[in-house]
Amino acid sequence: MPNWKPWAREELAARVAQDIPEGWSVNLGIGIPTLVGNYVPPDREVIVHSENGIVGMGPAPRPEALNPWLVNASRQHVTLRTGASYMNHADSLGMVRGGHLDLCVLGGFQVAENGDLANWSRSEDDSAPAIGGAMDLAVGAKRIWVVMEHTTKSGEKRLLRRCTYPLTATACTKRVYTDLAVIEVTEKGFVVIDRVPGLSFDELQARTDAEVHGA
Amino acid sequence: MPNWKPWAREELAARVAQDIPEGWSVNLGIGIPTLVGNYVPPDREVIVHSENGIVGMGPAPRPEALNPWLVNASRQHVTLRTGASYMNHADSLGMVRGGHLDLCVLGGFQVAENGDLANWSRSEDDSAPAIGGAMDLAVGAKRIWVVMEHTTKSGEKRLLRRCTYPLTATACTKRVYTDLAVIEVTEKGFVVIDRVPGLSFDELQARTDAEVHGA
Amino acid sequence: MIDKFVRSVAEAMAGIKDGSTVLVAGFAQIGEPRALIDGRIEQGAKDLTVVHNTAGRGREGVARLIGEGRVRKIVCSFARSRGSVLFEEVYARGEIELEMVPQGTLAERIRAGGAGIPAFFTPTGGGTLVARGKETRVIDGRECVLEQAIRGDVALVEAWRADRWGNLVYRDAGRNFNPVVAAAGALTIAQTQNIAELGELTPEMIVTPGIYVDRVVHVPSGDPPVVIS
Amino acid sequence: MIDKFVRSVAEAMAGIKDGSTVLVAGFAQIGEPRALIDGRIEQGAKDLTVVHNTAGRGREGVARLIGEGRVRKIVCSFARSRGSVLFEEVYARGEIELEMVPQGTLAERIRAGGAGIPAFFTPTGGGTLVARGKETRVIDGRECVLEQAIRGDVALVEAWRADRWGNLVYRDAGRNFNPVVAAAGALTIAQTQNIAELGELTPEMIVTPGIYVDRVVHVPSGDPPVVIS
Repeated sequence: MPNWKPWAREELAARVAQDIPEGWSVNLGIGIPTLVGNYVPPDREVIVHSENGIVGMGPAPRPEALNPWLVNASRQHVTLRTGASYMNHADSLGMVRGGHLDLCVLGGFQVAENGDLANWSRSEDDSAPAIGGAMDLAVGAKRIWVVMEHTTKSGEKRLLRRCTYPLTATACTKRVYTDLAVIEVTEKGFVVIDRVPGLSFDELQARTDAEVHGA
Repeated sequence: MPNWKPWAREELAARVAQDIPEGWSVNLGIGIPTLVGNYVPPDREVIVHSENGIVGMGPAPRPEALNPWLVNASRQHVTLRTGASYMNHADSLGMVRGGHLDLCVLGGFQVAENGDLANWSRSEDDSAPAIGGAMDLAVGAKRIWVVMEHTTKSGEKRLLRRCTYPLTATACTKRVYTDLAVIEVTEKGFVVIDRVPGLSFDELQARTDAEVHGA
Repeated sequence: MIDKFVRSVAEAMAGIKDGSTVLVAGFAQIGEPRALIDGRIEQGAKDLTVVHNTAGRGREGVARLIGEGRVRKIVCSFARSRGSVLFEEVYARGEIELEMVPQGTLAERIRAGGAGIPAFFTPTGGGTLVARGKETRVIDGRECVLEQAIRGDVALVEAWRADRWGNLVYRDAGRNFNPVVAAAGALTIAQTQNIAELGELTPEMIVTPGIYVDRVVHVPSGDPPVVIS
Repeated sequence: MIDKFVRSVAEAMAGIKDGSTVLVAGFAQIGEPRALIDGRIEQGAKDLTVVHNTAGRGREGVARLIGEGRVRKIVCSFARSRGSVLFEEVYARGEIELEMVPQGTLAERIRAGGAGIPAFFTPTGGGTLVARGKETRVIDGRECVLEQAIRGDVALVEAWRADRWGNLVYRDAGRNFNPVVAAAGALTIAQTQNIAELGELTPEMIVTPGIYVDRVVHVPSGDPPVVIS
């Protein structure tokens, strides 16, 4: 038995939320990234954007106050913060591509040490996958943080020297939050800035294809 | 003394207005074209567009009802019709370029028999001219009607085999309203569809560089 | 008097030809012109190219159009999604062509179609499979992809309120693709939940000027479904 | 708490460097950020590239900026216009560079800058002097011109109402270039006639989301001049 425990999904979401300062505009991708919104304290003004033209989303609604016309890009019902606004889809993705969002938190399949991200398809032969807005977000946001499990369930590595899956965008990832560590993508490659308690550096390296560096 | 009289500016504007059917969306350029709006009967719903983002302009305001924030592209104070709306400048010119206006009425310096229009500069050496929205309108509107005097004050011809002034757009003009005639631009060139009373076909040809054809 | 209202979905669909390119607005069932899509099916046109954010979910809307074999090609950003069963069946049989487009590129291509921009470079998709077979160019150090405008022979939208000029406003997240799709159709057809008198929609409120809209039909179909996942 | 309001025009101008590209919104004096332009003059930055619909009229605003010798290059759709006296003087002395752009291309280039589109083809200017020296391509039978996005180091806009998030609405024809200019600045500064409490500007009303805006200064300068010609 290892003397360490991976961070749970909720812990990971809370860890990411903790690192988002007041005033940032952010887009939260499908999966764990969406959970991040629940861990931003309500008194910290973070402006959450959704591809379908919402600027300033709030948390999930109480059932009695649910608005059927208001969903996020994952088709979950949401609320608006005071100060929110609507845009059309072209203007909304233009805001993304134009570099106006401080941060986008995305899920990932693989991240390479040069920042390449693969998160939409597991094979070139996957003929009918889902791209959605991931490519626009990956090239457009000022920072991309990727949240994913450090390895696959069967133990395959996901932090790689080079991605083997089709890319979402090149050299876009700035930071990776896994269930084992928080890793910056720098000019020298992966730099570990946090680890789950009890996990040694060597144990982390053993689960990582590319070289990991100390901070 | 000739036994005919050129149409006055107001007659010309009224003649153009008469030819605009209900329901058309139109942009009216600077000069005589702007006057056209005054001759569209109020009960005929014609939707007048202005480059600065107005859809559905009405006539000039009564002085006591003047809104300082509401001007057309010629910086004349205007009113709105019921049903009017505002757009930003990119969307407004996108509406133009995208082919959504039924008609644009423009002033002109020269029109060629293939429909080429010159209306922004009298020389390649004019280093600081005014383009404005004319090029966008000329390539974008479904039809371009040009309103101009048939010759210059000194008698130089303006309906030409080829324009000598820098072009606004190629092959865009569908019809020309001059103070002497109404002329369609067709595959065979200029076709006269109306003349001022008393003006003979030969007298019109004598004032026109390109060949004019009977209807 | 300008009056773009027609009395029925059937009347709204009149004259649409086989082989048309049909743009369908809506995102995640919100602001989706469901009655018009169903009207397409009744009206019978086939061999269509459909442009929509997804290949449909379940057995309704765009998915039903695909399931009935009316769609030759689908252009979308999500082909596979939860419940895209009909698409998967038809696709597995090789009976539909698929063009996958990043969502922002899809919205921008439709916006370009409406705004008379024939083609544009975008960094989205640079260095990925999306760039394969397309013209690319390095601009400011980034690989950009040349993307073509999309225009529809027909564009289908859903409004919250519409007046007789065809001026439209949308409700909440029902705006999404609607304004860009409305501007990109040679024939733009709107279904609207509510009818407004001319002038009730003020100049500042109007999102889609009626110039973009050809026909409006009143379909008070009510709220989109609530899905709790 | 997000609060983008600053107390003075001088504070709004802080940190702007010589050699900057400055986008200035407004059309025919309506929705023109006059106080901010004057603030540029006080602040002293020079060697500017100014992007504005005109080269200014009379001796105010952009014309004054040019007259004071602060502008290295002007990008506009109207160089010569009634009252463009200061520009004509400076231009005749060869002290300013001029780039003439069709108005729709100017608006679209700024919009592209804000929307992350580095370049686009447009039919506007095809076959004319505007195409000279530019890459062209025949698309669907028409000569189209490749045009580059414009981004500003600084973007100056005038709003009718603004809230502390920087959300903006405009008044009547004061909208014009403002929303596209606001989106295309690395540093976007708004002067506003009125201050709104957060929430007074509803989600449907807001034209420019505050994400695009960095600083807001309250300048209740009143109505633009009435000109009867």
